[in-house]
Amino acid sequence: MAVRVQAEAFDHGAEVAAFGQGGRDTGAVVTFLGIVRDDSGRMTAMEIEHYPGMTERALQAIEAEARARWDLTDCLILHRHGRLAPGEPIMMVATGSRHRAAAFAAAEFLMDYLKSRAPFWKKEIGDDGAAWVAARDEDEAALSRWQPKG
Amino acid sequence: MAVRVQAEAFDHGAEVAAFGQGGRDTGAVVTFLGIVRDDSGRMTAMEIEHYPGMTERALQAIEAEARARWDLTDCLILHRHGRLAPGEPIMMVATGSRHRAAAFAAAEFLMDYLKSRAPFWKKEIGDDGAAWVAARDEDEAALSRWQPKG
Amino acid sequence: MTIDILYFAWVRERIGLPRETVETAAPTVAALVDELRAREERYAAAFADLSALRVALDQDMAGFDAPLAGVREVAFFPPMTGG
Amino acid sequence: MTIDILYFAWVRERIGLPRETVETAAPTVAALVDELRAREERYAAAFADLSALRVALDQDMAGFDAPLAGVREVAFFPPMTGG
Repeated sequence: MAVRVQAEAFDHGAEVAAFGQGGRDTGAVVTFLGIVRDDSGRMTAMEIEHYPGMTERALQAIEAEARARWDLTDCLILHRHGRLAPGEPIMMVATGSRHRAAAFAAAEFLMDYLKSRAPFWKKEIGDDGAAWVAARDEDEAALSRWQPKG
Repeated sequence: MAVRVQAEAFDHGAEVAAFGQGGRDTGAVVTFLGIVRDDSGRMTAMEIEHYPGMTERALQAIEAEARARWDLTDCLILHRHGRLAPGEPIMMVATGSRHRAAAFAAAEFLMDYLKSRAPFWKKEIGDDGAAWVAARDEDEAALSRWQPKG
Repeated sequence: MTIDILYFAWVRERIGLPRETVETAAPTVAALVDELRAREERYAAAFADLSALRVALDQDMAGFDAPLAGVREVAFFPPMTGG
Repeated sequence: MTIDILYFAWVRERIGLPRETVETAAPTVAALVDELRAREERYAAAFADLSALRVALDQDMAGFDAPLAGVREVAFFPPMTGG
């Protein structure tokens, strides 16, 4: 179990290799890897700002909620901040469980909450200026599927 | 895009590192890694039998269907056969897309179809004998969510 | 007609061989299964419960009522358990 | 009471500083926002549309009607865009 917020690059493969080790009960590992996408073809960098202290707090709360909802054998949330180039990994989550359904559901839950509830903000730096990335309505809407019906 | 069926071990990290390279439009990579689980604590090996020829055909059909349904920038299905030890990776899928929703949905679709529609059979070899793994009703049921309502 | 029949997993173990070539005039998979059952006890045992079996014709999934005309390869096996 | 106020992303850029310490008697976040707006044009601009802003009290998300009693740190920022 770990939550990490860092400026340094990470190695997705090495993280997964170290993941869920030590138990014989992990049958399914789901990972999500977020990569800096260059939609315009003119982006030179992505700047990621965050709220030190609250970020770790929010990610730990999201992780605890996922662990309460699903039977996970391991869980990782790793998010970078600072200046990244197009093509660079921004963040990853990994979830381990006995079966795939729990691992998939928990990974999607972590991503949905992280997107809209963890204090990160992205700014695209281009040849022709910089612009803050706007929140997407569908990211907020994605949260509703995890809330109790009623 | 690739479908691979092999006896040899694979390196999940290296596969992901090589995945989706060359484009700047992949923002999300979802991977599933299946690992030999030892529920009883007495398993010495997992033997995986398959139907050479049909296996590749079935996996290619499943991959083509996923690519028709979602806008994927890359897609990988890799499955081993032969004798594996507990803790060893059995198989993986990886999906790349611009946004996470398509990458998650396609990866789950690939897994659901692969589980029930690709000709692999698992046998657990233990100290006290061997037993074929029974198909799970929930694996068959999982397919219904991908079929048109009506 | 000449057809290759393949057996996998416990079907293979129960019948005791992975593949064989048969001469048959069976019009459907079900009719072929009836011929096989009549051969020997191990075939009757393997095909005792068709609901526990799946069939592929020339490497595509099919039903037991499917016609065999033009088919070169028939495979019998239990529900798949990959992944 | 003394409160640390933190600004992030375009709120920080618009106001021109990442954090400041204020003396206030505002009973709620909304009352504090009114005080800030009254200070200078750059504050009025940053807080022009509260629906575009989020607030955290001592690092927990809160609403603009939340009371400030006992709060040490207030943060204003746009909707999050991590992941």
